[in-house]
Amino acid sequence: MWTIIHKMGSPPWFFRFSGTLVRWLLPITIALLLVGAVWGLLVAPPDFRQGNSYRIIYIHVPAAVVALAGYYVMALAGAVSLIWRIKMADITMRAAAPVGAVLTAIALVTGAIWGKPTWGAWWVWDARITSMLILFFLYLGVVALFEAYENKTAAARACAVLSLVGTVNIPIIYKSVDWWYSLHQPASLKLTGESAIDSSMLYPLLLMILAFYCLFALTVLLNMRAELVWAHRESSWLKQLAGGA
Amino acid sequence: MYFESLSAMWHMDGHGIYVWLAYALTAIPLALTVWLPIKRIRQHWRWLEAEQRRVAPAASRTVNEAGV
Amino acid sequence: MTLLQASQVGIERGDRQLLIEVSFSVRGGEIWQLVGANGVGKTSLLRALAGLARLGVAGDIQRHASVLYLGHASALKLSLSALDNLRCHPACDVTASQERIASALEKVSLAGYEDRPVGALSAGQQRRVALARLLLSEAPLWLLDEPFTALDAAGCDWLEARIREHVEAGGATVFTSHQPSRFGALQQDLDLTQYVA
Amino acid sequence: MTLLQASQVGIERGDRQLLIEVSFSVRGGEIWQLVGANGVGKTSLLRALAGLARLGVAGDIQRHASVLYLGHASALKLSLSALDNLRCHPACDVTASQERIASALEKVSLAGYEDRPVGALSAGQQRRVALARLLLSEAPLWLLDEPFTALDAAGCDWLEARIREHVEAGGATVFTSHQPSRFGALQQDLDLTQYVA
Amino acid sequence: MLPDSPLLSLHAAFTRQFVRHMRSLMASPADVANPLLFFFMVVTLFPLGLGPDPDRLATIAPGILWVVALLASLMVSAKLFASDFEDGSLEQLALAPYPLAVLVLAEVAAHWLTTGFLLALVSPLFAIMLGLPEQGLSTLVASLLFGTLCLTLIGAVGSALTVSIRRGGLLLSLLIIPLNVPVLIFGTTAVTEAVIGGNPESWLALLAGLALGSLALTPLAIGAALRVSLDS
Amino acid sequence: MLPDSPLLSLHAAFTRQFVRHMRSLMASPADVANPLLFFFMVVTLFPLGLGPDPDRLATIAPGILWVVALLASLMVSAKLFASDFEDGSLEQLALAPYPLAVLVLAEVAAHWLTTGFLLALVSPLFAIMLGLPEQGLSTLVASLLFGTLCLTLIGAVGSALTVSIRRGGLLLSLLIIPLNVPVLIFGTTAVTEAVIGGNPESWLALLAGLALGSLALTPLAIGAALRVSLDS
Ligand code: HEM
Ligand SMILES: Nc1ncnc2c1ncn2[C@@H]1O[C@H](COP(=O)(O)OP(=O)(O)OP(=O)(O)O)[C@@H](O)[C@H]1O
Ligand SMILES: Nc1ncnc2c1ncn2[C@@H]1O[C@H](COP(=O)(O)OP(=O)(O)OP(=O)(O)O)[C@@H](O)[C@H]1O
Ligand SMILES: [Mg+2]
Ligand SMILES: [Mg+2]
Repeated sequence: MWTIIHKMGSPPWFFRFSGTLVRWLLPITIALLLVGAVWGLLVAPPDFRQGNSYRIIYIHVPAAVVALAGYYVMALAGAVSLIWRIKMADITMRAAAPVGAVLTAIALVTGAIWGKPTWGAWWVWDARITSMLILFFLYLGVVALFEAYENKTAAARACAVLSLVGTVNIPIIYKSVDWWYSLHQPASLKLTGESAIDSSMLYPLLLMILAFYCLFALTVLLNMRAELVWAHRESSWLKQLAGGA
Repeated sequence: MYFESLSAMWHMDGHGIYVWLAYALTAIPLALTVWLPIKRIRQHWRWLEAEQRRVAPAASRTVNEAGV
Repeated sequence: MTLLQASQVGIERGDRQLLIEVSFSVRGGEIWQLVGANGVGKTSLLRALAGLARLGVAGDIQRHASVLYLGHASALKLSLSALDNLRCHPACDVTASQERIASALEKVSLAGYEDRPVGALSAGQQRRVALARLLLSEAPLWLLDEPFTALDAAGCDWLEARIREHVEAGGATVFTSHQPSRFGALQQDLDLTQYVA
Repeated sequence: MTLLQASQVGIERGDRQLLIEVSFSVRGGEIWQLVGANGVGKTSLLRALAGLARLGVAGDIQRHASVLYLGHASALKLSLSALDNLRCHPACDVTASQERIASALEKVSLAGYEDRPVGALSAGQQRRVALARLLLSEAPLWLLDEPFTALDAAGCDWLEARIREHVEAGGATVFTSHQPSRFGALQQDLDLTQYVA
Repeated sequence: MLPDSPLLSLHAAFTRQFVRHMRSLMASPADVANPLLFFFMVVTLFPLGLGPDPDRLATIAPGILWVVALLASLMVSAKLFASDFEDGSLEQLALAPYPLAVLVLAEVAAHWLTTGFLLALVSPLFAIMLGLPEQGLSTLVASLLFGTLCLTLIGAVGSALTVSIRRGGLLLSLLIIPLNVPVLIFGTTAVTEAVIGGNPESWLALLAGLALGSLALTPLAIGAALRVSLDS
Repeated sequence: MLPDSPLLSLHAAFTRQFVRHMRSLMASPADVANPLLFFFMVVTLFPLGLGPDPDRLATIAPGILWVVALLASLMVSAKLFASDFEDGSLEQLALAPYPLAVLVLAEVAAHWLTTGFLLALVSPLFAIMLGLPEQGLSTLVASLLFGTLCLTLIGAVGSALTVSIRRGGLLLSLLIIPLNVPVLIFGTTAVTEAVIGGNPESWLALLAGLALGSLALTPLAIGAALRVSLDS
């Protein structure tokens, strides 16, 4: 166990390993996304209540689910980097933030687009939607803080502190938004609840969720590799790789 | 295939505009999040190779180890 | 007695390696002047010695005594008077009575300016307020970044005398300055040019 | 040709009269150094000469030429590069091409630092960026407040040479400094101690 | 030595100053995005504070959007001349051989373009989130365009007056909030009229008039105030 | 030479730091009054923006008061460590032979006393202006007391993270507004419950818990963030 963690902490090893991983992940992700999208868009039957607009679910839900998971990945990496000072951890954190922000934005935008035909409004202040919006701000905060620092080592430290503070807060934020929503008890709206979803619609959804997880892993790895190449441009192992020794 | 024709697929009983818009607004940023780091890696890699060529002009080119 | 020990210190700023393998040790009674052209890394090294900079600092720095650091910024609140500024210094190393502070201010020729907001003093006078701390702190190791800046001739002489006094009492001083050596045989120069990466 | 004429100038700051009846005139080809202890009023007088301070300034100050003023603060935007800082200087007196600015920066030994944010330069390097303006401006009358501060020996020499060149071309310089006179017979000292109120 | 005269035309000096400021603003795109984000986030605070009921939110939306725009403009104008004052740029501006009012107008223009103007352009997004009826959107944009121009100019006067005062930020709010009240009233009334199908044009015209008036008068006031600040 | 050990107890160091900060805040009483005035003026903007209908104002009063309190705290925390950073005090703090977290807590405490605490005390005045029913007043004060403490501590984390960044003011809002959401929700809910005769105590207890939690955890984060800022 420890040896694996130590290996992961070693840039040369990670660089090689992630190179292999990326070469496999890239085609797999693209294939999964294409199959899932075609299945969801063209093959699956329409929902009996919402008609065809429900097809947005195949991007909306995966984006939302992965965005949520992404914050925990980021915060965990931040904690590891702060406590154990493992450099790879803060590179992970930094690589995850923009991807998470994009996925959150996608969940928000597709949700808004879905809302128009379904509720007749682009936006409502539902508990889950509001939490998602706040998550978006949290992601943006990490990205913006990182960009604002000129010294990137310091930037990584600062982001680690921020994402940790954010993580401690996330359960509180979620709970409070839930209470807020249930207290005000809006009469008019209701998200499609736990309606039993037909398996003909479920399989493409599960496929897309898997595809988005792969996509998340892929983009995080790519961002990390970009970061590594630049950070270690002076070190011999990378020069050797580049020089073709 | 659920739809009978291309235009039915495009129209989706009036919801087409929403569905296609949503997919487009997803596809573009996702493509960018994959493409931008790849571009950056390639740039950095080219810089590194140039640097190596300056240091050791004799070294021959090899496979693209950038991984993408 | 060794007050400060730097071994193989390397300094990196903004992705550029400035200095490598700086090693020296400062003992009680010594005066060290960091010399080198603009931008060589004097301030960066001094901050590393004080423990303010850690990112980008390689090697090992050991401090065996408490430190009085005086940087470019003087840590003065411009809206407070000189008295108040010294009484509640943020480093908490000034623990003197009102009278002792007033007499320190007198020694730096600021008698009569004790109660004015520091913001209404001239550049040199503000510097003098900051330097009054040298009379009030107990720290044995002084790290001073361009302490002679903005002082007139009398001020420079006073500062020189104060540093001599301090090292005679067993303290040590590391300072930067672009002016020629003031302490003659008493001082040692650390020319950073030779450590440039 | 008289570039600046001060007659019976009195300076008051914060309800206290600092200087009275300062009279002198600066002509093309002259170098004036304002001398005096810390707090005597050098900066205040220089700002009055530049026209920046008016309240509390008595007497008559006439400027017959455009002025280049360089104060303690260097008017640099720390987030901009040296090039950008000089290209769009707020005083609008720098009207040079990219190449001329780059070559001016080279002359102040900042080649290679043109495109870095000025905030990531050392104290002396920032000062040099500000001083590069002396190579780009056309103003005949230079008013410089402690221009030698933070510069290393080479920088001071460069500045000295630049001022000599300027006055040889018919310009004039009034500056303050606590360092001993650098220009020998070429310079005139205005000792403010004799005008203290 | 070259002839001792201003080397640039007034117009060129204005442009130069404008470019300088734009460049320094653009040096970090985050700075441009920040006021928009601030607007966005503060708008989201209101549903959290007031409850999610869409009908109630829709009725108060014009007021909330306008108050938040005013606050956003307040927060950014607090900084308008602060860095120029601290780093000595203001001294240099005052010594330049051009009217201070013109140079300052260039800075304010650059500032408005990157804050108020952008804010007006993206405001429909936030309006939709608060459920503002769609017929109010175009009026909202127009009113914010004129309105933020007034707010920025008035904010600049306040900033110029308080720039030499340490911790002047909040004092500034006190000085300029009362001056901004007419802008706020005209702006919200215009939007409300548009929503209920009334006549927003006359209110928009009033706002445009205010903007023109400020454009003509405030630069002089700003210049004078800056000179006072430098001299203290 | 005297013995080389901290000469003050931790407690004395805390007190000294607290006094220093209080003194510098008190050096201009206007600075203390400013956040209150800001609160006052922004609260008056709402009737102007939303129309003067008293019933409507009363129902939204808790939300508005709380949102404005949050904004006021945001504006003041932006400055919390700014001047300490610029004038070098922060370097000296970091070199002091005491835990940075303790010294920083002293500053934050002084800061809160002169802003949040005072604001909570005078808030009934503004509440009455907005027509908040009287049974809500005591809960408002209590909720603001706990709430502003949280807001100040969270604001201090944000301020510490952004202090070395030029023009960090608005970035700060981005960082801390999301973290402040629970405080806002608990606060407004407590006041609303009190007004409708419900059960505000549990919400107040939640707020108090948040305040205690922040008091225990944020000083460490602030200290760590300040060291990063100094080191950048
Ligand atoms: C801007 C608007 C919206 C946002 C931010 C949003 C956000 C989310 C989030 C965060 C999830 C994941 C929940 C989880 O994994 O626990 C989710 C799931 C879901 N959303 Fe949305 N949503 C929005 C609009 C909509 C609309 C308009 C609909 C359909 C009418 C919708 C239908 C669903 C469904 C069916 C799920 C998955 C099933 C479930 O977990 O309940 N959403 N949404
Ligand atoms: N803002 C101010 N308000 C009131 N008095 C001031 C202010 N600034 C400076 N003074 C006072 O005016 C006097 C002259 O200040 P000035 O800055 O001109 O001195 P100086 O000769 O330049 O000194 P130095 O050599 O220290 O730079 C000082 O005694 C100072 O206390
Ligand atoms: N914040 C920063 N970020 C990146 N690089 C910096 C930063 N500050 C300084 N540098 C660079 O580090 C080098 C050393 O700076 P430092 O301030 O230590 O020099 P110095 O020897 O004190 O010079 P001076 O005599 O001008 O004060 C300079 O070349 C400078 O460009
Ligand atoms: Mg230095
Ligand atoms: Mg002076």
